[in-house]
Amino acid sequence: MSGVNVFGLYAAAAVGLGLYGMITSPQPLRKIIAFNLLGSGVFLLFGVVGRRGAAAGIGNDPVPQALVITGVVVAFSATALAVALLLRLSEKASSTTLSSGPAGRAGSDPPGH
Amino acid sequence: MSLARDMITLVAVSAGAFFFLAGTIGLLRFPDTLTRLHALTKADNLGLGLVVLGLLPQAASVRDALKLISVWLLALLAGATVSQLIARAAREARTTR
Amino acid sequence: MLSTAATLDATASTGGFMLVLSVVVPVSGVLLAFILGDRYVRLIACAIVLLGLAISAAILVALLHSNGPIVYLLGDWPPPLGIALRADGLAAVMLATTAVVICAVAAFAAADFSATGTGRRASSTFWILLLAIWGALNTIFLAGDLFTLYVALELLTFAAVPLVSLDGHTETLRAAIRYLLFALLGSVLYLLGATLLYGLHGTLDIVLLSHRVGAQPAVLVAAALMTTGLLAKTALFPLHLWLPPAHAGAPTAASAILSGLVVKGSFFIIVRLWFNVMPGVPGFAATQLLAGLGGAAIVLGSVVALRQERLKLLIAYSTLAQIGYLFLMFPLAFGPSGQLESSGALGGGLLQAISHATAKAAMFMAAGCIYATLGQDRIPGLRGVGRILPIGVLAFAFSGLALMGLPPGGAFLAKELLLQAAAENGQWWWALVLQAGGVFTAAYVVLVLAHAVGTSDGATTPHSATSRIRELAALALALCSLLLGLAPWDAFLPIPQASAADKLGLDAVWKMLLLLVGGAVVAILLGRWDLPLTHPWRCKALRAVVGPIRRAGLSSSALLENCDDLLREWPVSCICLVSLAAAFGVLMRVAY
Amino acid sequence: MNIASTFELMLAAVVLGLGIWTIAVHETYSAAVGFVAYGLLVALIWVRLDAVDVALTEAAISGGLGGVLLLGAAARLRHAELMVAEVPDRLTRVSAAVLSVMTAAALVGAVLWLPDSAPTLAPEVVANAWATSLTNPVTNVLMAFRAMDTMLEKVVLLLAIIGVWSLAPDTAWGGRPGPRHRADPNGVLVFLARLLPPAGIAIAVYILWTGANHPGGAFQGGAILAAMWLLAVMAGLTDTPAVGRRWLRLILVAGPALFLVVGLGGLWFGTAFLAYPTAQAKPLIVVIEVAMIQTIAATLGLLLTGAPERSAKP
Repeated sequence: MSGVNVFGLYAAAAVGLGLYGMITSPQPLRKIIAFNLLGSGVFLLFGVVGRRGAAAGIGNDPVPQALVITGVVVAFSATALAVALLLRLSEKASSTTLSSGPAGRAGSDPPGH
Repeated sequence: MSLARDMITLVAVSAGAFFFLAGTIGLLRFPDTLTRLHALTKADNLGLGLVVLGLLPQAASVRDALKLISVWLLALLAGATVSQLIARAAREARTTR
Repeated sequence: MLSTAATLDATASTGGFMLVLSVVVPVSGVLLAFILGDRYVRLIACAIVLLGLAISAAILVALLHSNGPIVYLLGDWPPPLGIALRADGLAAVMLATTAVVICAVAAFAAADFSATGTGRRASSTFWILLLAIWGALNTIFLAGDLFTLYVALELLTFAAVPLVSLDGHTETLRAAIRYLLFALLGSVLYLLGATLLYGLHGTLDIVLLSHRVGAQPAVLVAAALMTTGLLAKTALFPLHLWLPPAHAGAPTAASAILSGLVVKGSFFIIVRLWFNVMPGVPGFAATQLLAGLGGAAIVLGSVVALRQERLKLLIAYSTLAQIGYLFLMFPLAFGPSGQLESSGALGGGLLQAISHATAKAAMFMAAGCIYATLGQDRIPGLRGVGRILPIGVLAFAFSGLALMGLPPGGAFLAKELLLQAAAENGQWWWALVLQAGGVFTAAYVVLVLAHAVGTSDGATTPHSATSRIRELAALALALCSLLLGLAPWDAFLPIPQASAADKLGLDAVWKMLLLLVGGAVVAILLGRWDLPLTHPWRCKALRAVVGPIRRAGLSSSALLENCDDLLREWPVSCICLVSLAAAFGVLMRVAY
Repeated sequence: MNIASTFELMLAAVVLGLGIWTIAVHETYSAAVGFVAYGLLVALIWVRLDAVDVALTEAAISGGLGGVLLLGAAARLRHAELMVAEVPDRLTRVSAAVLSVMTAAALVGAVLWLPDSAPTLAPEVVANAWATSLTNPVTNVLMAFRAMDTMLEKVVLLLAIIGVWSLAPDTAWGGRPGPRHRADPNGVLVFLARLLPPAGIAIAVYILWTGANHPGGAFQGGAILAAMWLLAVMAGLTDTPAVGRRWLRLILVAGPALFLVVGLGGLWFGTAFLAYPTAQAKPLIVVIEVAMIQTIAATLGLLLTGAPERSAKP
């Protein structure tokens, strides 16, 4: 099962890569892309786990497969929501930076109601 | 019979792979958008066509063969459209500059 | 394997269909409200709220009459192939609390979010998301499968994030993105852990896992990842970068839900993980780390709360501190051996969560009334609001007292239980933290109340009138929190019988007074705003003594505030997240 | 080392390289392009893992629609993103790198420590397939054994739509999302948008239908339908619908609603919530999937077009 382990190693690497991207990317959109990379790593790990559980004439345990399909759709929805928020922010503000500097301390905006 | 089929597959798929390789090198090495596009479409159309052609003798049923051919046709259609759109965008970018 | 699950879960499903309904009813409310459109949204939401309240009550009653948890097998498929819903005492009381808080918030918001004019967008969205949050929380409390919990967590996040940015200001949009991204990071780590558990044991069912899990290295990695991911969603210090702006920036009714209920969702999964899925696996050192973070959260959250200029931010930081309080139960429940020793501490911790859910929602609603009346919520500008908004300020006072642990409140009983557990298994240091937490809470409550009831220099004019229903909703919820200690908890939580009643008395009043005085002293020393009480102090000698101490206190609290600013930077927070995961992994490994 | 494992090694190496490039490349737009290619190659890994259902989903949703979403956002944010100049300092980057490597190493360790006799539910899935008389095990898990997850995930999709719509300006609430696209009516894009959708719809229906017994299903088919619709919108052949429309909202909830109704039917008439009577299991699942493919297509398409921007009234 060497091939499976190759992909298992890659999945772990993708998780590390995605984490690094999420921590260090300055642009929010890059963080979203890194999140997707991270997610693909986690899903692949699940796939490797399922591949190890191949049995009964099925090459990959169907339960992890189903869970990954659900997970992919959830991750896509998350991406769409994050992108929509980001686009809206870029319409309202000149910069899409996520940090609020010491002057504009978070929440100094008047709240609703 | 089986040997002849395998030979056809071997030759056609290798030729297809060669076109892909050439197309990729072209994509990386050519200087501007239009020439790169030229390289890319070769890989897409000819390369994929040859690969499909090579795989046809291996298809288990007529249905599988039809699926393979439709994959090629769809890729052809999409490739042609997209490359024209890219070419047009490139031309507009050049004229406005 | 199937047979063990079947025997476990065959233990009666009478009334199990109610578990299904408690998830399905809010979800169908979401669908119905979405189809019928803006005009009917509020109507549907109110009908669903009443129905859901009835279902939660029915589950409580059904649990009283059943021996053991109520179990329902979805699609009649037993785990590990299928998914089970299970309601034990913890789940049932959380369901009931959620129903009560949602009910109060709905009453509060009914005046706020009406379906007229340009507010149609905010109104429709709010009501649909309120129902969605409810459905997600009920699923979290009932689901017996780690992946279903993941989907429910995402449901919760997806419902909570748009609530934060409902008013569409730049800062709240920014807060919403930070919240979403950080929460996603947390849930990915959780899923990663779940993946490893499936790879080890071939199931994600909580009960089945609890029979199979041992201290294998992969389990420890999974536990560390899942715990950290959930902590990010719960916003335990130092992973709180998203909480203050998100909770302070949302509309009031949404803040009440976010602060009172939403953070409890991921907290509840941590409890499930540590107490049900892998009891005893994390070990002593890890519980100490968890509670240590809680203690740090109490100090940092409270001190920074005392420095806030705006009331809503003060309450948001108070939530940060109170979340820390919730995690003190872990070492007390597990004890030095790392095994479950004091179930009273578990009961106390859950009770603390319930008490905070009600009190904090009430506090945000009271603050919302004050904001609506004054048109602003700067703390120095609160003077005289007690005159024009007596009920609102009273609601604030009650909820503050409930948070501090005034008998017979839920927080009071919880604190007693935790102190008892600390005494029993000899962890006196957590008793100190518990007491300090009470004093800190008293400090910021006193700070706000002193300003609110203080006389103003000029006549305070109301900016606009707030509706009486809103004040009453806040007051009712605050009272509810204050009376929680009288409820018959022993039927649902592992709490010794009648421990509340015998602790009422002169002794309790004395403790409370001590707490208030201590709070006032802390507020004077660390608060950024002078208490109005200090004005009559013309005594120079006293000033000469207090002055330097206060300056020292202020500079140290400013230091903590800077520290908080640094921790809320995105890269720093993320690095904290990953380091915490590593620390948990190492500590859990050390235990074996 | 045989050819297959050499291929897998190369595939993993290429994907890793692409991943690193996507994270490290300077321009955000390039990163988005990199991610599209990455998604497609990851789908190949899924094929190698013998999970063709997931491969289809990954290619259609992650690589395809997700890529379009990110590319569109990158194009629109080109200027805003450039202004962000808060590159983290060296210390942050180094510690982030160290921690990420540690996490990856811990995961590698955990994967290597997994027991040799891997636990699996595959035999149980196969043994219980009689209940639905479908032979695609993944569809069985999604639609029968873990139907609750699938139903909740439909609600997640709906909430994402509500969340995206809630970002509309108050004046555009209930209006049409995205700009009105116009393209040269004799141009090649319009030509493609007229030619491709019939074929796309046929393929989507085929994938849905074959999903009962072979890889495929509502997700994959729905993603293709969504792509066809987006193509027509981009070519200006059709406009995005006003989001306040009743029919649109009906389509958007059809999947979860029908799921709930069938589930409650099981609770009322049958043995349990979401339990299908054995004789009608297949037709019921097919009906739910037909409703779901429409819901998924509409949801995915509208998630890509974003928040309403134009008032419904002209």
